[in-house]
Amino acid sequence: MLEASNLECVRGERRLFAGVSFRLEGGEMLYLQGQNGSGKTSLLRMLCGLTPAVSGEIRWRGEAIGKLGEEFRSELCYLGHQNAIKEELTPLENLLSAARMAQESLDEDAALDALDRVGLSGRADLACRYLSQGQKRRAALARLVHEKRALWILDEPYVALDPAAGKFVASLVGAHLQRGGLALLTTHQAVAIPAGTVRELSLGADAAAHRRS
Amino acid sequence: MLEASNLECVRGERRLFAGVSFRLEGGEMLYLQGQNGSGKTSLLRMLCGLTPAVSGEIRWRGEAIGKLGEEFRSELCYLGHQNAIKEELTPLENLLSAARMAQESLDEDAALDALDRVGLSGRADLACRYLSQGQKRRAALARLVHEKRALWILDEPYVALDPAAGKFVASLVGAHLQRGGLALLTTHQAVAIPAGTVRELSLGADAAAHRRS
Amino acid sequence: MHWNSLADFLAMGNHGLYVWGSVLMMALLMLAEPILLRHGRKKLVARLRRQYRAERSEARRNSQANPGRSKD
Amino acid sequence: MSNRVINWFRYASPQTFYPLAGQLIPWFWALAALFGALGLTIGFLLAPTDAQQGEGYRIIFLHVPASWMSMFIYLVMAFWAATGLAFNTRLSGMMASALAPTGALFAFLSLWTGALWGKPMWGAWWVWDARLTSELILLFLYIGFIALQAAIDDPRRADKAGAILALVGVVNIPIIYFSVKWWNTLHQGASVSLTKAPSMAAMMLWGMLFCALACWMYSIAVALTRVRTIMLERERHTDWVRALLADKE
Amino acid sequence: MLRLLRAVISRDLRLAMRRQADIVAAMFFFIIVVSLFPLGVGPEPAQLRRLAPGVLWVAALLASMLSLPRLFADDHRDGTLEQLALAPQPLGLIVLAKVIAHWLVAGLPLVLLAPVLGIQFDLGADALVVLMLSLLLGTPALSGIGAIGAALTLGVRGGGVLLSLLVLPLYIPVLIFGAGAVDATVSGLGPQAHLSLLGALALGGVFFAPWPTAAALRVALE
Amino acid sequence: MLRLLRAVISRDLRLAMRRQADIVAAMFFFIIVVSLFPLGVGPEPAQLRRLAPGVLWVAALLASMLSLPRLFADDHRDGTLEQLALAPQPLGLIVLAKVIAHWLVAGLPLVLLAPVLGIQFDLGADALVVLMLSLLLGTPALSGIGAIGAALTLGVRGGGVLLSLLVLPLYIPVLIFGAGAVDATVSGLGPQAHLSLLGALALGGVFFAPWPTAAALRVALE
Ligand code: HEM
Ligand SMILES: Nc1ncnc2c1ncn2[C@@H]1O[C@H](COP(=O)(O)OP(=O)(O)OP(=O)(O)O)[C@@H](O)[C@H]1O
Ligand SMILES: Nc1ncnc2c1ncn2[C@@H]1O[C@H](COP(=O)(O)OP(=O)(O)OP(=O)(O)O)[C@@H](O)[C@H]1O
Ligand SMILES: [Mg+2]
Ligand SMILES: [Mg+2]
Repeated sequence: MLEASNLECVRGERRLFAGVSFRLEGGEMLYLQGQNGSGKTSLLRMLCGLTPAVSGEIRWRGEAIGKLGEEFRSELCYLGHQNAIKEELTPLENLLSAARMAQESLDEDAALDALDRVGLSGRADLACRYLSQGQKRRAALARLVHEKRALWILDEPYVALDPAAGKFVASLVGAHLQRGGLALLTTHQAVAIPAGTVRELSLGADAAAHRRS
Repeated sequence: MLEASNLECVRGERRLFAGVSFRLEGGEMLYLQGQNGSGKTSLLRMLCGLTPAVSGEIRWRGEAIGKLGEEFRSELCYLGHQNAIKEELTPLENLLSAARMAQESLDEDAALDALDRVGLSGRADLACRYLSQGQKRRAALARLVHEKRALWILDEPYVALDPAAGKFVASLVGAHLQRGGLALLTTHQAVAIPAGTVRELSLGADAAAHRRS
Repeated sequence: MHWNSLADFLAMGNHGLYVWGSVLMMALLMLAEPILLRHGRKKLVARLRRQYRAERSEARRNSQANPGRSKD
Repeated sequence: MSNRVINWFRYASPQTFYPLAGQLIPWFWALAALFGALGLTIGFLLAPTDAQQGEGYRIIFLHVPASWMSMFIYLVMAFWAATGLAFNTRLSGMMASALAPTGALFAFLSLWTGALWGKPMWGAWWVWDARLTSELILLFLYIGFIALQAAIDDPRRADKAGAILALVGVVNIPIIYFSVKWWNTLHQGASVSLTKAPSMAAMMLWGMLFCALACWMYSIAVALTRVRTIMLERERHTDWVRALLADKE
Repeated sequence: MLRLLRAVISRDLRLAMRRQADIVAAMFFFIIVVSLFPLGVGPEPAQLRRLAPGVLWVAALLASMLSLPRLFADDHRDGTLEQLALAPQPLGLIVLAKVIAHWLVAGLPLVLLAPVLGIQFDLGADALVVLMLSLLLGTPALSGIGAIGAALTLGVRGGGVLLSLLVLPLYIPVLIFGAGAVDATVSGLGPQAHLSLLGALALGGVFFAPWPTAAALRVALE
Repeated sequence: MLRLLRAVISRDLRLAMRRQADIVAAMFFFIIVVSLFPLGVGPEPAQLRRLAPGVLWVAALLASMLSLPRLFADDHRDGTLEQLALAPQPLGLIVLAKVIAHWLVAGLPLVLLAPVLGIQFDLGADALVVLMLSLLLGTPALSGIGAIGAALTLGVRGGGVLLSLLVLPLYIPVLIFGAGAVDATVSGLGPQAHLSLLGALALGGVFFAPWPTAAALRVALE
């Protein structure tokens, strides 16, 4: 379903990677690895269509994502280093307004349920700015609980989470894969995904060494 | 050297913890544990003197830190969730200006050496805003390389770091303890500290359950 | 008494609009403030009572659910 | 010595202040009503017509007390702010925030009655006179204080920030007043002179005095009422508030 | 489509309410700037009356401009903007909604407040009406044009001041027609011509501006 | 102590340089606001000459205020402010350094630019000199007073506009004496009295203001 061929990324005067190709089908997850600064985030943003690739092509269901445009974006769920939550709003409001702006239907009960499951039930009505670092991340990740879109792109979802919360997120991804979804994920903390096929891709120095050998 | 007795922390309408006491001597590290939102960050900020405690006392070398004021702060090195680096400046400039504002002497060679050791040698002259998430954290941590102050308070230093960088930071903390320094550290990623005595303290629900049993 | 008639009093020597405008605004605001305060206070008390009641019933439920645990 | 300090702090604690204020409030209301009735009777029924201004001058019985209160309340507010910063008592911050809206109210009333007086007397709702301008600025200072406190939702932080602002403001008020005064008198001669009040009959003086006293009592009553509400809100987790509200059930 | 507009507008309004300060403070900035002028130029009423249209309009323009930097910056910083850009709807529509919300928060209050301030400058009743009308037509144009500038300076550090540099020249036509309308009324000419030009600018600003804005936002996210 | 001042100032200046936009744009804001006025009020030279002191001073005040929100906000957001508060030196000194840096970036350029703009308003040579002098004395006071407001509104969302609400009333004496000095020169009186009062305000603003500012910063960090 998602196919990348020969992607190249140049930042400033530095070529981060070139010739990156992979293919991902439903129920599969790509686990993107690499040192700090090897270009994982850059690759994910490229796959979302936020940054144009210097060369290479990205196809979704056989068509270039640039052409698909809104059609592609309506199947995509991206979570970056930033949490994309508003500090003034409560977790509940954040969740609801994010859903409404993405034109998804999410009623209040479902949202409360999602918050409950990420462990924020006591904080649903507290402005996010008072939350702890990990609680903010949880508020952002609550979007995934009822997320039905096919392609999940998650950039270091486990950051700041305690181990229990990390495991819960991994189970969400697992369930998504089992439903036939696709996922791309980076992380420096190994958390086992309980279901689906996990494929790996390494970027950066180690990858180059790999290819050279 | 650092002694906390009966600390209590209230945030909004919530009592995060009460009756927290501990004593830390030179060469010892306190590893603060607890779920997201259990009050680790709040405790560390209290120990720095940034937030006043609702009740309880904090003593450094036998005197209340509120009274010591600048004397205490000149022995303290704090690294929070935020990196405290300027996105417009290069890692080198950040490091030098941080040292100068803390009235430490750090010459350019030492700074370059520190950046080299955290793996930013190629990026010393690139504005921090272009760095990857993990590289930014490394730039912030570079301060620790030549840091000689007695008390280190580190709030989740390993976040966003790749395993190699995490290990390096752990070795820095280990060396600090061996020199007779004190450290307080929180993290959700277990990284072994290679030297010194590590003591643990748990906050939050688990801790309460602990005390009750 | 300085006035001859009520009409005189109201006319205020042709300055009635200004004088009574002042009086009215002053009276209005100085009455409104205590009324609003009273109202706000009532709402607050009702809210707090509701909250306390909810807390108490929750505590009761908890202690029924696991009677062995002491209330903390 | 230590006894005195303890006593002081005892009354500064919300728990003891709350019932005390509750007992005092009705008395202040009664006094306000009494003085108000006296002042208005004298001012509007008994006082003679002014030679120059006709009946319009009767606005003075509202205008001057409102102006005085608006300035005085700011001073009191700053006093509470200072004690709050110095002694870290909870009551001080609450008093300061309880006074601000009333101060703003009187500042507004001073402007309003002044404007309504100005139209017949000077032919304009507004002129850029020193006293008028500094009253306007005073209103801004009040509003700034209220807006700042409203924008910070942790009450302890709001108190401290408000206190700093109030103190800075109180240093500035005389500077502002004299600068404005000088500015205006340099620009134009005394085409409008407020400095010389019309030589007032004793009757007028008494009327003004009683009206001013009524405003005083009103302010105290309202501020005490408001501070009681603020106390309940802020101390809602304490046992004494719980007990208090449970009693009345 | 309307649902999307409503969702974005209601979110932005709720954020503004939550910040409270915003709405009140934009108005007070307006009030205070207007009141500063007499302090700067002196209190003679005749002179003030002649200055009134210019001062009121310049102040309205500055007040509406002052809240521009935050139009997208907050969303950019916390990652919400990425999410909006990845939403399945055209980004232009989302921008349109944000422009409308900005006007409701930073434009409409000025319109309602203007007559009170006009009195301080001794303006007559008909001039006050035209002043309100001109602001009612002009402020949406300001919000629309401002959005382009806000998007262009997004992520550019020091953008706040750069923004005003970009936007002020584009505001000038609005200012000229706006102040002109009031001026024409004060001096006895009809304000119709000025007002209809202002209306055209407003339509252009609100319905044309979102598209370049959306393009600029995409560039800022690259 | 001097070393600390130098360290903070040089860091802030370097940041300003790096952002480039900042310095240039504060100046351009000044220029543009000053140039907007003739557009708003009409071009008669006699009237303009009378307006000049007021308009120039109000514009300078707004320009200097516009960069205030960022005085501490950037440091707050990225955690640098915590570090500064934990530095072994009194926070007031650090604030003093930041006030000086702010003046160098947002005040000094206005002083240098003012005469050029004054010429546009047909001011005479002595008035231009007094204009510069008054700005030279007045802008440090603006930076100092502004710092208090910036610290008080720190971390308060919607702070930018709230800031202007808090700070503008406190700016009024500076404005009056500043514009008054130029006005007095234009109308043939001596500006000495105004200027010496302005100097007193500047001293007060620079050396008194850092302490409440530091207190407010500590409150914001709690
Ligand atoms: C919006 C307009 C006005 C404002 C803001 C205003 C403000 C004030 C203030 C602040 C005071 C108390 C000052 C002091 O005691 O030193 C005051 C007192 C007074 N005002 Fe006004 N005023 C306004 C209009 C007027 C007008 C139109 C008149 C009469 C023609 C007037 C007559 C007086 C008098 C007689 C006093 C008492 C003077 C004294 O006790 O020294 N005011 N006003
Ligand atoms: N203008 C530039 N000049 C040189 N290098 C640049 C420039 N912009 C970005 N880079 C480099 O590009 C890389 C961006 O990496 P990216 O953010 O994709 O890393 P990442 O793999 O996500 O790392 P992390 O694990 O730390 O999140 C970094 O190494 C950064 O130093
Ligand atoms: N105004 C408030 N009302 C209620 N709760 C609050 C308020 N402000 C903060 N809190 C709570 O206080 C706690 C702060 O926790 P803190 O940031 O110290 O957690 P932490 O242990 O560092 O967590 P993490 O591992 O996620 O970093 C959070 O649980 C937060 O929800
Ligand atoms: Mg990354
Ligand atoms: Mg934390």
